[in-house]
Amino acid sequence: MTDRGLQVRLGKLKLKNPVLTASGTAGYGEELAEFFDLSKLGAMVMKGISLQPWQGNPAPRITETPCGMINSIGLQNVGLDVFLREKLPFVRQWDVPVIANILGTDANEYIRLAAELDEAGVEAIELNVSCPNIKKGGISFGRDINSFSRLVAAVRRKVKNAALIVKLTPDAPVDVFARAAGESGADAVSLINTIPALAIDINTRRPLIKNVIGGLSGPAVKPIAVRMVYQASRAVKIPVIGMGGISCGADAIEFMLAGATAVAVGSAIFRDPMAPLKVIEEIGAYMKGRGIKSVSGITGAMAGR
Amino acid sequence: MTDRGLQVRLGKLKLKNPVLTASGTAGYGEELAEFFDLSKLGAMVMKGISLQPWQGNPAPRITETPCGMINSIGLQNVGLDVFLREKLPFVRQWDVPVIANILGTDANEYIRLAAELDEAGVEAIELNVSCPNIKKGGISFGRDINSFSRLVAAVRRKVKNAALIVKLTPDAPVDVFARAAGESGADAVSLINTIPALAIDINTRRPLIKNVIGGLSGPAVKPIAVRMVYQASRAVKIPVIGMGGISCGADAIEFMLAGATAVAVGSAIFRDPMAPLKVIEEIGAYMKGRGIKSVSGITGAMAGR
Amino acid sequence: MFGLNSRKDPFLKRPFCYFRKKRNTIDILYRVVGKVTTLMTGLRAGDTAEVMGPLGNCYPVEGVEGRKPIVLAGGVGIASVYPLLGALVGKAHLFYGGRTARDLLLTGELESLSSGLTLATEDGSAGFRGTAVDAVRAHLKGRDKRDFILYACGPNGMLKAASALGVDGYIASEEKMACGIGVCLGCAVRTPAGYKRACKDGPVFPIGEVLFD
Amino acid sequence: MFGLNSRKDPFLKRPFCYFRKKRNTIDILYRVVGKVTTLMTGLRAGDTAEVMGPLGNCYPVEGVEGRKPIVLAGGVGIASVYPLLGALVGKAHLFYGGRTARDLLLTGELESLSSGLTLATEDGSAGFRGTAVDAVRAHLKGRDKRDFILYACGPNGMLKAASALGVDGYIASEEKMACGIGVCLGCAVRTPAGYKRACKDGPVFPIGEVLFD
Ligand SMILES: Cc1cc2nc3c(=O)[nH]c(=O)nc-3n(C[C@H](O)[C@H](O)[C@H](O)COP(=O)(O)OP(=O)(O)OC[C@H]3O[C@@H](n4cnc5c(N)ncnc54)[C@H](O)[C@@H]3O)c2cc1C
Ligand SMILES: Cc1cc2nc3c(=O)[nH]c(=O)nc-3n(C[C@H](O)[C@H](O)[C@H](O)COP(=O)(O)OP(=O)(O)OC[C@H]3O[C@@H](n4cnc5c(N)ncnc54)[C@H](O)[C@@H]3O)c2cc1C
Ligand SMILES: Cc1cc2nc3c(=O)[nH]c(=O)nc-3n(C[C@H](O)[C@H](O)[C@H](O)COP(=O)(O)O)c2cc1C
Ligand SMILES: Cc1cc2nc3c(=O)[nH]c(=O)nc-3n(C[C@H](O)[C@H](O)[C@H](O)COP(=O)(O)O)c2cc1C
Ligand code: FES
Ligand code: FES
Repeated sequence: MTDRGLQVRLGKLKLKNPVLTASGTAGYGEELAEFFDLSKLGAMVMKGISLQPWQGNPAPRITETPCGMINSIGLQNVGLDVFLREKLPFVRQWDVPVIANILGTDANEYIRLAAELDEAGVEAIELNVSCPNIKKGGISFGRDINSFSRLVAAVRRKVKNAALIVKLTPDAPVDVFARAAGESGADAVSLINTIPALAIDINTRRPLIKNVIGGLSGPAVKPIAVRMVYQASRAVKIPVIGMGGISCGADAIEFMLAGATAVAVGSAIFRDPMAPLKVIEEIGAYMKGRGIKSVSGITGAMAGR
Repeated sequence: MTDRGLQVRLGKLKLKNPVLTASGTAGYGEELAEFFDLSKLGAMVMKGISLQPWQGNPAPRITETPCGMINSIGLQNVGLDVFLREKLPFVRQWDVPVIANILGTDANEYIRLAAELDEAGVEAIELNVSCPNIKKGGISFGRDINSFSRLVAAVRRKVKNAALIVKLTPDAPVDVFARAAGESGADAVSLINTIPALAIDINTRRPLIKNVIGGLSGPAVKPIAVRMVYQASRAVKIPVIGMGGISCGADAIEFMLAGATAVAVGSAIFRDPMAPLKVIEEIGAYMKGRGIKSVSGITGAMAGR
Repeated sequence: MFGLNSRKDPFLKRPFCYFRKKRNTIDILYRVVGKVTTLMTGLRAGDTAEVMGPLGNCYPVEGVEGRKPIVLAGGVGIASVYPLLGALVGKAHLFYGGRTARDLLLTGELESLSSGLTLATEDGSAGFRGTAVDAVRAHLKGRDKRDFILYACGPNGMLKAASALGVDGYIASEEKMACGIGVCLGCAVRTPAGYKRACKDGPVFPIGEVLFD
Repeated sequence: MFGLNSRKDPFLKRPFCYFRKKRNTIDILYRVVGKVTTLMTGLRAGDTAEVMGPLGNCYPVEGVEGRKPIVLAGGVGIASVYPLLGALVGKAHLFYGGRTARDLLLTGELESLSSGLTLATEDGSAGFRGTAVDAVRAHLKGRDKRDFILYACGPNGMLKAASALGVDGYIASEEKMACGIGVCLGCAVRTPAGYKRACKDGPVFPIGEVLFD
C-alpha cells in the first residue's frame, strides 16, 4: 500500500506509513539498502550517535534468550562528524525521513548533538536517555525525573526544525516520564528501549555478555512493551512510538491498538532484514480486510472488555 | 539425591533442597499431591491468602505470550480461616516445610495474617507486596520504600517462630527494596513476582485478559529475573530466593550462580506438574558431574569475565 | 492437555477432548486455529508430544430417565459430544451448528449415532439457516421443555444461549486453560457459589450453575 | 545465516559455512551443540528453513605465492576450510584437531584434498596428542616460518594460539552473530583500528589484525 491511508503524523513530521526501524538495529541504512528500497519505510531511525566516536563494549556482546536476545553493544558509533559527513548523505539518496538517535554523557553533549543535527536538517531527533549499556549519562537522565525534564526542555530550546522524540527507559514509570517529556516540549515519546537482563552460562559460570548485564529485546518483551505503550499513551496527548518485540503486522497493530501512533521494528530485522516491509504490508492487509480507511483509526482503539 | 549436599538454609529454616514451588502455581498442594510426593520439595509455597476469602477476577484470566503467559487471577483464595482449618492440615500430611504467602489491603491485615499463621506453626511467611493483579494494598507497599520498610518491620515484630520472607516486585529497584527488607528484619527476600503486561487480540480488539493488565511469567522473563536476583543478592546479606521462568535444572543453577540460595518453580508447573522434581534431579546431576559437594557452593559463584 | 516437548514457545499445553479412545491410542479431533493446532498438523509418526489426561468430569447420562436427550454442538464442540452420543446409545437428537457447511464434520457417522440429526449453518449452506440454538428453539416450539434434557458444547455465546432455552441439562465450558489440573485458577467459570475451575470442577456443569455476563 | 521459519524461539539465525555448494543445493556440515543445530537434525525433506547468504569474505588464496600453505582446523572449523582446501588445489598441509578421534570427520576425503594431513587429539586417541596448534608448532620447528602461510578456523582459543605462531596468514573468526549482515554490531572483533564486524568485515582477518585478550 502506498496510499494515503497509511500516513501518520508525529508532531509536524508527516510519515508515509507508521513503520520505522528501531535505533541500533538498522545501522545507518547502508546494509539494509542492499535488501530493499529504504524509501518504503515510514522513517529510518539511525544507530545512536555521540559527539565523539565510541569504541563500544568487548565481545561477547549478544546472546540469545527464550524468544529474545540480550545485547550490550555499548553504543559503538562513528561519532557526529563522520555521521554528518558520510552517513547522512548516504541515506539522503532515498526519499525517507531521517531520525537521528543521540546519546550524550552530559546535558551539554545532548544539546550540541541536537543543535548540529537540527541544523544539518534531519527530520527528527530521538533523545536516547534509556540505553542500559553505557556507564555515564544516558539512562541516568531516564531515571531521574528532574534532570530528565531539564534535559528535554534544554534540547527543545535548541531544536528549531526537527521533531523532538524522547525515548523512554522501561526501567522507570513510563507514564510519569512520558508526561514530563510532553510538558517539556517533546513532539513524541518512543518506547521501550531494552530491559536490563542477565544470562549466565552454567558450564563456564561466566555471564554470556562480557559486560555482565545487557538489554533484553525481542518477542519476549512484547507484552511488557505493549503495557507500557498503553500506560504512556494514556498519560500524554503527544504521539507515542511503540516498539519491543515487533516482528509482524499483527504485533504492530497490537501496539497501535494500545495507543501507538507509529511503531518501530528492531531485533526482528536480525532474523529477517525484510521484516519492516513485511510489517507495512501486513498492516495494509489488515486495514483492507476490515475496511479501515486510515491507519490512525487503529491508534488507541482497544475495546473495553 | 536425598543427600545432605542439597541442603540450604533460609535464615533459621533448613530445607532439604533448594527447590520450592512458586506461590499461586501449586495451589495448596492438593492437586500436586496426585502427581508426586510433596515431601520431596524443598518447601511448599502456598497460593496467596488474605484475611477474608477473595473472589478473584473475571475470566479470561490467562493468555499465552511468546515463551510465557500473562495471568490476572486476582488472588482468588479461600481466606485465612479455611486455610487454617482445611488446607494447612492437608499439607501437614507430608514432611515438607510450609511457606504461607500473604496479601493484605492494609498493614493491619498483613500483621493479623502473619501473627495467626506464625501461631499456627507455618515454617515461613512470605509477604506478597508485589501482586500486580489487585487494586488495593499489596503492590503499593512494594513500590513505596517508606511504607514498605514500616510494613516489614511491623510484621517482623509479630512473627516469633516462622522465617519472614519478603517478595519483591520487579516494578521497583530491587536492590533498594531488598536492602530495606533486610534492614527491617526479613530473613530472606524472594523475587521476581510477575511483570505487568498487556496483550490484545487484534481481531476482537479486546485485551486478552479481562482486567486488561496482568502479570507476565515464564521463560520470557528469566533474563530479567536473573538480573534482578543478581542485583538484589549483591545488595543484601540475607538469602535470596530466585524465580521467574525456571523450568529445568539449568535455569535453577543460573539463578543460583547469580546469587540465589533457593529457587522456586512457577508457571512451568502448568506445563508439567513434575517440573519441580525434574529441577531437583537436574541440580543433583549437575553437582555430581562437577564434583560439587554442597549446593550452596553454587550460590553467587558466577565468574567474572 | 496436549503439548509439545522441548519447546518453550508455545509455552502452555492446550485442552482437547478424547474424541475416540481405543486400546493403545487416543484420537483427537481438532480444528486448526492457532499455534499448537498448527504444529499438530506437522507432527509425523515417531514424533513425541506430551499428553496428560483424562482430566475433569464427564457428561452425566444417568439423569436422563424418561427424558429425550438433545445434544447441541457448536464447531469443534462435536469432539466433546461424540463419545456422549455413544453413551446415550443412539437416543439423542443432535443439533450441530457451524458457520458454513464446510465446518460440519463426520455428518454421516453422526447421523448413525443419533436418533435425529439437525444441521445448522449461519449462511444456510447446510440444513437450518441460523445457529444450532435457533434450531433447537424451533424444535422445542410447542413442546413441553420438561420432556427434554440438553447437553451442549461449543463457544461461550452458544452456551449462554443454550442455558437460556429453559431446558434442564448440562453444558461443557471451553474456558481457556493453563494447567488443566486445578492449580492455576486460570479457567474461572462464574457460578452462584463463586468462581469454579472448568478443568477440575468441570468442564461439564449443570445448566444454571454457570453465570454468563 | 540459517534459521527456522515461523518460530519465535530460537529467535536468531545461526552462522554456518557453505560446506559444499552444488548447482541447486548447499551442504552444511554442522555439529549438534544447541537449540538450532538440534532442530536441524529433525528437519525432513519438504520442511522449510531460511537461509541467507553467502555473507562476508573468503580466505584469500592469491597471497600464497611461493609459500607452503598450512591449514589449521579445530572441530567444526573444518567446514570452513573444506572449500579452501579445494581452492589451494591440494597443495596445503592440513592440521585438524579435536578432543577425541570421534570429533574428526571425513578424514579420508580430507587426506585426498591436501598434500599432508596431521590429526591431533587432546586425548591422543588419533594422531598427535595435543592441540592442532601444538602439532603445527612441532611441524614448524627448525623451519623458516616465512616459507609458510597459515589459514586457521576454530574456537577463539585456537585462533589466539595460531596467531602467536609467528606465521603469516589468515584466521576466520567464530564470534557469535545476531544479524550476519552488519547492522547489529554484535559480532565485534577487536583490532588495532577498533572493533570490526566478523560478519561483514570478516569472518576472515589477516593474522595480527585480531587482538585477543
Ligand atoms: C475442555 C476443552 C476441550 C476442548 N476440546 C477440543 C477438541 O477436542 N478439539 C479442538 O479442536 N479444540 C478443543 N478445544 C479448544 C482448543 O483447546 C483450542 O482450540 C486450542 O487451545 C487452540 O490452541 P492453538 O495453540 O492452536 O491456538 P492459539 O494460538 O492459542 O489461539 C488461536 C486463536 O484461538 C483462540 N483460542 C485459543 N484457545 C481457545 C479456547 N480454549 N477457547 C476459545 N478460543 C481459543 C485464541 O484466542 C486465538 O484467537 C477445547 C477446549 C477446552 C477448554
Ligand atoms: C562464521 C561462522 C561460521 C560457522 N560455521 C559453522 C559450520 O559450518 N558448522 C557448524 O557446525 N558450526 C559453525 N559455526 C558455529 C555455529 O554457528 C554454532 O555452533 C551454532 O550457532 C550453534 O547454534 P545452536 O542453536 O545449536 O547452539 P546454541 O543453543 O545457540 O548454543 C549451544 C552452545 O554453543 C555455544 N555457541 C553458540 N554459538 C556459538 C558460536 N558461534 N561460537 C561458539 N560457541 C557457540 C553456546 O554458548 C552454547 O554453549 C560457525 C560460526 C561462525 C561465526
Ligand atoms: C543490538 C541493538 C542495538 C541497539 N542500539 C540502540 C541505540 O543505539 N539507541 C537506542 O535508542 N536504542 C537501541 N536499541 C534498542 C532498540 O532500538 C529497541 O528499543 C529495542 O531493541 C526494543 O525493540 P525490539 O524488541 O524490536 O528489538 C538497540 C537494540 C539492539 C537489539
Ligand atoms: C497463575 C499465577 C498465580 C500466581 N499467584 C501468586 C500469588 O498468589 N502470590 C504470589 O506471591 N505470587 C503469585 N504468582 C507469581 C509467582 O509466584 C512467581 O513469582 C512468578 O510467576 C514468576 O515465576 P515463573 O515465571 O516461574 O512463573 C502467581 C503466578 C501465576 C502465573
Ligand atoms: S486450567 Fe489451571 S485451574 Fe483450570
Ligand atoms: S552479526 Fe550483526 S553485525 Fe555482525
